Amino acid sequence: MLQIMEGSHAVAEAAKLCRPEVVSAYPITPQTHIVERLAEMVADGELDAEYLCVDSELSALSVCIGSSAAGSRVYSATSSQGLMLMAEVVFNVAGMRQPIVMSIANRALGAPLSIWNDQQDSISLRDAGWFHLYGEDVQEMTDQHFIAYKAAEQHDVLLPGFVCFDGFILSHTYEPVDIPSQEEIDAFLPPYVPYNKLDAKAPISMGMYATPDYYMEFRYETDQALQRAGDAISAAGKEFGEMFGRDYSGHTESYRMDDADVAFVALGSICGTVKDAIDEMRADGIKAGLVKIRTFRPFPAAELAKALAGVPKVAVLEKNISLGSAMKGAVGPEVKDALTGTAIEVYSYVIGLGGRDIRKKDIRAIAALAEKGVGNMFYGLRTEVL
Amino acid sequence: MVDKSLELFDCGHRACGGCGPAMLARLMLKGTGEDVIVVASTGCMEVFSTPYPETAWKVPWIHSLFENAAAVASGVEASLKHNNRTEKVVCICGDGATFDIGMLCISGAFERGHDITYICYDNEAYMNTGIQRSGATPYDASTTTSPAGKKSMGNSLPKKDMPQILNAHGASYVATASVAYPMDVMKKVEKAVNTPGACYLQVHTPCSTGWGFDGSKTIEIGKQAIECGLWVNYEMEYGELKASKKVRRVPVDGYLKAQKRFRHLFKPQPVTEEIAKIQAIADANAAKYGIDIQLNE
Amino acid sequence: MALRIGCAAAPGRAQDNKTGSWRVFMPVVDMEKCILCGTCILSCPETSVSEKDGQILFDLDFCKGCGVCANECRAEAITMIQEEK
Amino acid sequence: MGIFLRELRIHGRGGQGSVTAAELIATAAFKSGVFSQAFPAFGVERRGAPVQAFVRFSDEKVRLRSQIYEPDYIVVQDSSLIADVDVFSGLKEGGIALVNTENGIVEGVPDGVKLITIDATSLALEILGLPITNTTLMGAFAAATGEIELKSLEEALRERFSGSLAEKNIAAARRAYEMVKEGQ
Repeated sequence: MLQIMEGSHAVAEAAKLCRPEVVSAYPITPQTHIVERLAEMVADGELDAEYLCVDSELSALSVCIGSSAAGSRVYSATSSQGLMLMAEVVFNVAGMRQPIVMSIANRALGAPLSIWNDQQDSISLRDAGWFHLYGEDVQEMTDQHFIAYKAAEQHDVLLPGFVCFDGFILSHTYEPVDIPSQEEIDAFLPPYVPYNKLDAKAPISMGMYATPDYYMEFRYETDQALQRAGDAISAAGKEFGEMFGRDYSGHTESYRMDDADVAFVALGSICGTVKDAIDEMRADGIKAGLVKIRTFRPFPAAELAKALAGVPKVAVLEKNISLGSAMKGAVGPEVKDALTGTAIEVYSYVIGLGGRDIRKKDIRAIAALAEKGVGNMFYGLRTEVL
Repeated sequence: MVDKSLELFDCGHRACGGCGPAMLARLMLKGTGEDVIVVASTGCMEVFSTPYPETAWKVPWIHSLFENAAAVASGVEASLKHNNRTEKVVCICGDGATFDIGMLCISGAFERGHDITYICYDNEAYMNTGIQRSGATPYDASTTTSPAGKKSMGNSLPKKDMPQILNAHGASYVATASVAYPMDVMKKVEKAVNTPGACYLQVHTPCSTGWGFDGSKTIEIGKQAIECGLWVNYEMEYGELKASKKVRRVPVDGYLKAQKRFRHLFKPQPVTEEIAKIQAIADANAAKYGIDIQLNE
Repeated sequence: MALRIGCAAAPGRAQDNKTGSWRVFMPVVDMEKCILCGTCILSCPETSVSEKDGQILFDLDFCKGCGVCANECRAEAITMIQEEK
Repeated sequence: MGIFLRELRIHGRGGQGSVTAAELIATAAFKSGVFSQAFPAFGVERRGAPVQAFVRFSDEKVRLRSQIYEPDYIVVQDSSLIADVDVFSGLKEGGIALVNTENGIVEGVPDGVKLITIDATSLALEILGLPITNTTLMGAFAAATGEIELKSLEEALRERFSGSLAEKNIAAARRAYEMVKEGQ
């Protein structure tokens, strides 16, 4: 049913509809409204789950490992410093092949302390073995939770996934969103059937250590599974589209890419502003387009290459900084790599860090920079305070 | 007489000969029975018992990280509770994982009062990584990160009182034991897993490699620790001392002399003032837990 | 998939590792002295001592020869002897 | 483009309910058949500090995520803010400024802006018994702009509050609505 609600509450509704048996999280801005709402649902009997109010993010995700290993579907959510505190567990979850879904309300990392949005937190954990989904608006990020569980729990995947959305910009925005009914989600997402579980009737040892004779093979298997996760996400996105009319079979989404002279590549809520800016630019005769990345891990290299084929210039909008790297942003080099063998020029623009607002005029200015071949830089620095 | 077919901890593991923690792994599972899920932290026992694919555990077992066993166990327990399952949840973690790096997760799990039993195998240092000091290392023990030297008598800090910390959390049952007394270990494990709420058991597991004694003496050393009062076996229920093992106490010298980690206290000549400090620790333990058998008894 | 997902394994394979090869000294029991108290069985860190039909048996595939059984035997029925290999 | 986007910026102080007002206006607009979007100027402001909240109204899905710099409407919850904050910044020519003031005097209103004042504080005190002006100002906003229907606003208030609290807030909103309508 289409209703208006805060992004965080829509995420909480989505989590509830997925029927997690255990919810374990630690509050952190700007994720708090999600876990507060889930706590209310449990308190009111709307959600039949064990809600563990834990001591830290380290414990939150560790609890999820235990519950998942014991055979339960679990849910957690975090942001920023919280994700960093659980970083060791994040890698562990993927290696242990537990299909945990966790919402990430994207927020900058300290120091300096910032509660505001960028995507440094999840981007920094891109190599942890989780699949990464990024939502552009409240509807997309809500729907991605259903797709994430469905893909994660496939037995040829069995990997965890982040559902990422920009903190405050989406988590705290009220807008109309269609929340499916429980019956609809039950039809889309069957109960979790574990592949391995802790069970006294059929004992196994989970999370053993591997000597050099085995370690690489386990890592290889995890990478293979993550590649298969891409197919599973696509298939789940297609099925979701058939059931709900919102198709997410693509890992990318192209906007006005026909005959584009400059293409933006971006993740998350900025894509909406970029689309409006593109409409204005097109009206003024500037042929700009956008390829939105919805699935960042596994990286949709082939799909991006196809979407960007024939575009002279690509401007990657980066809400992250890969400190010390040549291109500055972390996404740019991967886009460039996907376009190897073409003459397409790829530039990264670090933008909107720590909650710096991004306006249509900024997007237009970046298009002009890309046209001139100027990039791999911070955009919008306040040089007067440097 | 124990029937080998009932053993839940398999042979073929890679512990040193005479390993105290390996003894505990066996005894612990005799106490829990097979309806159990074991959560292990990273550590010596985890490494010697589970190199892929050779697990020594015949019960469900999970290892995640060094510091998070109590949280993983909380999650296991929550899942079991939700599904009305009957398995007991037991953590088995070394003193490094318990006294030091795992404190946060343990504190959270005990505060929440999960129905779990947390067993610490206390060999009084980080043995897995080569005998570095932990919060459980006794006063004056020489370890690789608290070495005795011209200006050092070894570890300068007293052993952390972990059982009291967990009592302060409101743990239902807190006890100490030693592999030197196998029946007592089994009995306490059985009691802990059958006591609702979070229970803590700290078991002295002498380590021949880390402490420096011959592997055949593991139990003998464990007994000496108790007989001199440097280790006390006791039980507490809801913070109240219910029982302690009584001994006819002997001086600490014999226990210390038997181990290389205390050799600097005796060679080239005895450091009497340091030995006296350790004797004072034993005396304080005796007074606190009332372990001395009185002559008129 | 040949590897068990998540580095998991079913029990049974630990016995692939025959730790008996680590041994220098081997336990020998004198059943004349043995009182069948079971201390050796309970004390063994290797689960390699058992009793059958009134006999104490050492599983030499796994016994590492640590000597705890001999040290703890109150009847002094177990001796450790150097093994010829 | 064809998308007719209207934008509102609410100026208030921490604790005055500016964010709630933005959410309720967006909810009422949604109920009036408009695609709306409400969001706060995300910050760490404590009670009493100047805050902002934003609402967009459109006939189609709103994609734009930047803050609002050139609003069609501003609501000022407390006229004392005018001394601290440039509340009129970027307000479009022909735009509407709705200001809560006891004496009807507002300094610095740009040319071409339609000023509507209301003594929302007195009204709120009279009806709610509390100096909480946001629901009162919502009624005034509905009357001043026509962006939301009074009926939808009442519905939104009933969803957010319960029992007599809802009814009192509705009464305050309705009274403000009528006062502004009468003044026009």
